[in-house]
Amino acid sequence: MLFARQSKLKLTIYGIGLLLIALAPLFLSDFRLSLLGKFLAYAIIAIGIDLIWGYTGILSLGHGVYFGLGAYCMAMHLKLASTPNQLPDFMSWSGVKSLPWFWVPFHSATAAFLLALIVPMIVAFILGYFTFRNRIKGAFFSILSQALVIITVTLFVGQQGYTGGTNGLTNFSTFLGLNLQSQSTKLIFFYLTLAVVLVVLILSSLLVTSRLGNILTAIRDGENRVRFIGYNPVTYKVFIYCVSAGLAGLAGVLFVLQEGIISPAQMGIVPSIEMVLWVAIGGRSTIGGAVLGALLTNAAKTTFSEAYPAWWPIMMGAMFIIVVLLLPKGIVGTLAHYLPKWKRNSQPKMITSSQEVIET
Amino acid sequence: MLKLQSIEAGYGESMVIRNVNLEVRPGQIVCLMGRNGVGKSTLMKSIMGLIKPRSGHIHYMDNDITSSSPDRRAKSGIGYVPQGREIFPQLSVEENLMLGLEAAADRRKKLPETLFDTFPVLHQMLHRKGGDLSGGQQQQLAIARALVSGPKLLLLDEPMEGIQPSIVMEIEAIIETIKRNREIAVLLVEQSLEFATSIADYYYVLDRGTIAAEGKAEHLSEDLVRKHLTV
Amino acid sequence: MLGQLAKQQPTTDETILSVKGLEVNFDGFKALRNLDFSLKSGELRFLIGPNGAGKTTLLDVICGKVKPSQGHVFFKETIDLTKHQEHQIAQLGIGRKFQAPTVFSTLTVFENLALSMKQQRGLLSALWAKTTSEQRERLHLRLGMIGLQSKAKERAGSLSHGEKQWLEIGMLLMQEPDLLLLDEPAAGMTDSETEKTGELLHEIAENQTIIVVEHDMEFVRQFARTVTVLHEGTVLREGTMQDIQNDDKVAEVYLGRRVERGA
Amino acid sequence: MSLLLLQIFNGLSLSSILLLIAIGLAITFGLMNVMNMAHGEFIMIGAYMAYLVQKGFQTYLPASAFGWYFVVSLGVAFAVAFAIGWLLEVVLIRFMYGRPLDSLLATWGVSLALQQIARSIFGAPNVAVKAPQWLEGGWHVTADLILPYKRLFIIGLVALCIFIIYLYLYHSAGGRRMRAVMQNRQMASCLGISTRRVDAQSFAFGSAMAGIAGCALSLLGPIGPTIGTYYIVDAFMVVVLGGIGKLIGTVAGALGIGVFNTALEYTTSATLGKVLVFTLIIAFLQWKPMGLVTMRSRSLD
Amino acid sequence: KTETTTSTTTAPAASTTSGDTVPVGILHSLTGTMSISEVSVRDAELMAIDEINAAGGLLGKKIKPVIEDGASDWPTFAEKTKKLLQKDSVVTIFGCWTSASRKAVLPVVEQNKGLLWYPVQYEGVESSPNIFYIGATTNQQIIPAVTWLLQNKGKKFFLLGSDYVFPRTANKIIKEQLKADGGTLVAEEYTPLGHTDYNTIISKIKKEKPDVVFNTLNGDSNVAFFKQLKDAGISAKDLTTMSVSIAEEEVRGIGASVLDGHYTAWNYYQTTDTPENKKFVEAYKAKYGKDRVTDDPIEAGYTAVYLWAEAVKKAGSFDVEKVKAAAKGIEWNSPEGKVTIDGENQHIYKTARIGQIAADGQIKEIWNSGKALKPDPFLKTYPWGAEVTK
Ligand SMILES: Nc1ncnc2c1ncn2[C@@H]1O[C@H](COP(=O)(O)OP(=O)(O)OP(=O)(O)O)[C@@H](O)[C@H]1O
Ligand SMILES: Nc1ncnc2c1ncn2[C@@H]1O[C@H](COP(=O)(O)OP(=O)(O)OP(=O)(O)O)[C@@H](O)[C@H]1O
Ligand SMILES: NC(N)=O
Ligand SMILES: [Mg+2]
Ligand SMILES: [Mg+2]
Repeated sequence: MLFARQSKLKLTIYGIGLLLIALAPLFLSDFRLSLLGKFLAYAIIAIGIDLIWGYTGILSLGHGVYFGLGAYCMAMHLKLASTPNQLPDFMSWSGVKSLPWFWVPFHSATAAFLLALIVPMIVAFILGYFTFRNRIKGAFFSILSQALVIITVTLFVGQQGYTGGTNGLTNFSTFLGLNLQSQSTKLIFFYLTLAVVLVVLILSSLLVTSRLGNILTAIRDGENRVRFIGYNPVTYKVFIYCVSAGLAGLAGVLFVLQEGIISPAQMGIVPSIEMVLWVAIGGRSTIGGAVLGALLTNAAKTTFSEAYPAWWPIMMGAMFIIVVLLLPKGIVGTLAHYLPKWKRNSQPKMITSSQEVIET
Repeated sequence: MLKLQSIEAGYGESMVIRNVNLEVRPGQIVCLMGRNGVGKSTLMKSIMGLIKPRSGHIHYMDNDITSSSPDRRAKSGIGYVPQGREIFPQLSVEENLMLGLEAAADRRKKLPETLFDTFPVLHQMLHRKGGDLSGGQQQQLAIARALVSGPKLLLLDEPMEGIQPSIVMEIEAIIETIKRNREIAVLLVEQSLEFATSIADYYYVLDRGTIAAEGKAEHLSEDLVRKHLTV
Repeated sequence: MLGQLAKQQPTTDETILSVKGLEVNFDGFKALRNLDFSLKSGELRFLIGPNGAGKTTLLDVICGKVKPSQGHVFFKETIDLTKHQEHQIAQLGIGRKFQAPTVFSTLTVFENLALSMKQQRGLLSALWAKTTSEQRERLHLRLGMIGLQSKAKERAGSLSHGEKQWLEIGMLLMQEPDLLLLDEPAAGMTDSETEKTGELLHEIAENQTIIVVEHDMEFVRQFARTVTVLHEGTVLREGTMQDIQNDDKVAEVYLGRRVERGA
Repeated sequence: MSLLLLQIFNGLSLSSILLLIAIGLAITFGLMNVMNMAHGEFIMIGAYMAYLVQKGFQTYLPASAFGWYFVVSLGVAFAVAFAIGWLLEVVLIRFMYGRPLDSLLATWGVSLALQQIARSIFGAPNVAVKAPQWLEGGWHVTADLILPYKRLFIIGLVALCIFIIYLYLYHSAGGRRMRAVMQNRQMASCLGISTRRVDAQSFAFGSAMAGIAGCALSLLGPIGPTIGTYYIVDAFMVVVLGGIGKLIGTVAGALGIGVFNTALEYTTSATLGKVLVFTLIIAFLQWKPMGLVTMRSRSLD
Repeated sequence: KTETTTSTTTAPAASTTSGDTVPVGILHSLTGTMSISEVSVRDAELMAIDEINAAGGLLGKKIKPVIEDGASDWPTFAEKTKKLLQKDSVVTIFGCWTSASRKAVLPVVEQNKGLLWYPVQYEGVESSPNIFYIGATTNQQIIPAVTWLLQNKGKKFFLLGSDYVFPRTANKIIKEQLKADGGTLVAEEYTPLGHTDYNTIISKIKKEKPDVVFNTLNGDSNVAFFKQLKDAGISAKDLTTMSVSIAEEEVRGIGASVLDGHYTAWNYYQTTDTPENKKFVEAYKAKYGKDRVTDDPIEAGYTAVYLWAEAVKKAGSFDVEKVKAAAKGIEWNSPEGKVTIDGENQHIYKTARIGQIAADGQIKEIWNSGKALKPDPFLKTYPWGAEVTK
């Protein structure tokens, strides 16, 4: 049903893209492959952000927190698994004498994985429920999500004995008996990530083409008007916000498994804003755009920073500016504009100047 | 006074107005009619400069203003009451009116006294925020704002929308005064046939983006109306 | 429970709406003061009055947009609307068309209608429910009725002012509410379109209750059964159009005949 | 007792600093709706101007003139930030009105670039600015209670800025034009207002206020390529907490955060104080979703 | 398998040792908040490489630095380390500043059998076989400083630090030492990195009236703290402060007039009087500008490159294992004096020095440990050390 609605051209492009990524281990070096795996994890966050921002018009500048919570949950398990029957190193040097109670469930990988999804969703639910119920909107919500970032990061940094402080958690060796260092494990995680991206991509596409998708867009266009046709926007906003947080948590899991480190810096203001930029560059309101944006932006960042370590910020900066000036709909949005066949089915529902997402 | 020569205009890729020729003579009251969505407001916006015409020329008082900006046009004496009021919601009624003076040729700094005779409610609400007014009050404000600058050409896009009958009559009276004095030319978009025929000198009927009929207002016939204005 | 109530058939002598001692206060300015008003099921009621009389504000209170500082609004005699949120009121069966047209501008015309269609409003049904062919038929019917078939796939934001008005009316019809609140439905329409709107209202009024706010006296004269005149936040007169037109006070504050005759 | 007075003064002082970094943003973000992430870099520009002017005074003018450098640098910081702000508006911001999120993206890029440019001009390490003699020391109220002149000066400077902006915005034709343009650009132009000029002026002015802030902050804090990052979030917090679009709201927001932050930091710790303040901000917005000073409007959305 | 696949896509000439160049990694934050400190360390390391190359290179090859930006973000450090080791096949890495970045890099160098030379003083309690620690561990900086303070300045300590691993660990050590040596703790305060308002902390200091403020603030916060301390009417005469993260570079950014008379503890100052240092300071200024200054981490970065070069020469190979084995006991006359690599824990012997900041921005040494101290990262030689490392 979903596929029926997509144009052939679009499906072909997706197919080629998927094939290229799936065959990447054949032509990419291990190092490049590990980067690609990380970017794929990022793509999951981007899809989540696109759902709430591109489709629903809620700009969260705090998704780093959800990503970080997911990543920390998995990292806590990895930490325990890597030094069995021993207190994690940072606890002993911070003067924590025994394993804190909230660390205990993370002995189990399953529990850690589930918590990695649930914890971000719970935090998102609490924040979202109250915020949306009290009709906090636009820039107010964005700034509030930044406050969440500051609170979380400050707590994580400050509670060194329980969280590892600024260092974060690193130095893992095994997961479910797999040696995290071995190349085959890395390959497994790469394909696992790719599979997850694919599933998330398909499910999200289904979601946005359902009536629920239209309701989300309607909320973006005029939240109050939605109330007068009988929908409670709070329900829908909280739902999609939690979904989006859960996706960020999921991405966090895959990130930690591949990268082997998570630190509070990863959930700070800067990474949180960068996550939004991926979506803007790829093209908001198109799921494919979010994925492409995450991959391309990060690839560009890596390329620039390797080629010109001291000068890459200017190039990144210039890239952001150029995209906004010349491709205001993002890459996919602009492509869709010039490829009429594609456009028929996937023209992003762009925000026009009169209808903006941030109302003040 | 105002002359449009084969104007084409639209939004993005869609062309809304095609090959429109239209003229407003000094002191003349011209009525523009047409069904919903035929492009009346679009034409008004092109005249005001909010939309750049794709082709064609706009002359105003012997100048080609096709490419000048809206503020230049306003300064040269074109007053505009847009459809949908477009008042400044966070500014007070007084400030909204003062902004009408921006384009005043004589750089006046004070609102004309007589203004509030027609719109007494605006005087009562002088310090209320524009956005808090009721729909009709806002519409009155929009008209008053256009009048204070003393324009030479007035563009009115469905000005009576949402205004109570007694005030409608007052506004009609103003337009009649204008007509009598022959000082201001008016281009009026209006849906009420009765009003249009009673006040206009000349009419244009717009249909699907082009001028379908034009003529002296007294010649506006039932037939024509049925042909172009009914659904 | 809400759904059940909404399904009740309107009967003619039942009071569908009663407003008691309503007061709305905007920072000291009383837009409504001690307003009493009631409406029988199946009525087509016109609401007129000077600009700023409080007509829109009254509709705002009924549909939950504005909370009154005093008084109550009862729907179907037992439900106090002032205690419900906007979406609950909509689910109870009250629909609203706004004075300035408001549609979902990045959704297509068709999607706008489909979204308003009477159906389950819950999260899960929004995720899983499919549009039935019967529903699709109804959508197309309405689309024809509001004259926007050719624009079904266009974004509502690119409609003209009048077309948006029609779309909003269409959305209201798809909602199939028991009580319709229409704020100036004929504004900006051509004479013939106005007429069409009037006929449509009569048609709907056969089994739904309607409140219409309108300034077009021609329109009111032609279609009104009962007219309520608001002035400075309270009811000034209520009666047939005949009664109203002959009322001196109404003429003075609203219709303006006196002024004309005097001049 | 004097400790309490000192704490009150500290709260006021922090508020004045917050206000100083936020007023420019109250204009560019609050009124113009541009999510200017490069606001912090304009603060940086102001701070570097103080550094340059000081160097200039040390190199080219007699030592006796040194006391004047700070006054001059306030002017220079204003002028340079104004000019760069104007430039930025003309080449970039202009295309971004009504699209605040795109402005976030683009100005984020600008901020990255400006930091790097500063790093290449002035070097990565911090530079020092020496306060003029007349700002050294403090007012000895009692033996224990010394109110530093610098902080008193900043409080005065902020009060003056706010007063001038208030007069301009709400009691001059220019301010009225500016607010009109920000609320409805198209209609403003239809009334004969040159929106281009008003836009550029407003943005440049907001940026210039950030320049002033940077110059003043060079008295108290570090001057380096990344200082903008320290202030940007706080500045947004202040504007939003106060209520977007209202100058008086920004003042209230700064006072609120400043006073609470100082009190909480004193009774707990800096880290916990920070966590508590931001938690309070979240809680407060639940209660007042549009900030301290609300601008209600009837419109549906 | 790792080695073979990595080299398939990278230009072989540039990234292997088979040509006439040998790649080494330089990994510091060139952007972000830490760039303030790290850029000049990179400069020193590059200078050392240039000097070695000018003198004919190493084992007949020129050293080719591969520079990467850690961007003040720890996972980025880890990623860039991976890149340097896997893609560029560097034979060693000089880099990091914060302990957090080092902890992030640690597993990566261990897993990829790489080598990191770390140039900054740190909190100790670590000894990775793949890292050489060229900065001071606690017994070479903090502990002597506390001892000196207790003897010369008073017993009441106020601990102020940035809220992260290094200050917290350092303070834990100081507290144990105070307990053991008869000092008292009056307060312990942490502020988030980047904190810029110290009014409240200063009020607390005024209230507690300590003899000593032991300052482990890092980065820009120092600027704010000292400027505001002075504004509050507190000069070095009124209050002793001892800072362990303020070197000449920071003094330059804070302003010497503000810091006049305050104390610091390091192993090297620009004024340190050795012939090697004269040459070093001259060369550094000649290369990067006469207004630049040298300081402890800069010197350590420079020294690190030479120590590695010595080890390579001794090993006759760039191979990590051979270099490590050869490094044991290597001595070199560095600008700070003779340093020796301790074979046990891969730290180096360093002389502790306490200095007082002068109005001209230079730091005058007023005390030193007299000899290079043997590194003791796990504080085994202190009776209370077990409390810290457990
Ligand atoms: N902002 C816009 N973007 C794209 N298309 C638009 C836009 N505004 C109007 N249109 C289209 O242009 C056409 C003409 O619109 P216009 O507003 O000029 O009509 P109108 O004659 O004024 O109608 P009405 O009587 O309803 O006000 C309509 O088909 C409308 O769909
Ligand atoms: N938020 C508000 N703040 C202050 N005054 C308000 C507010 N909303 C409405 N008012 C005032 O309340 C009065 C009633 O407004 P309302 O919109 O109900 O009038 P109306 O009868 O619908 O008028 P119209 O026919 O012009 O649409 C008006 O005088 C208006 O100025
Ligand atoms: N090792 C440090 N100063 O973090
Ligand atoms: Mg129109
Ligand atoms: Mg109304």
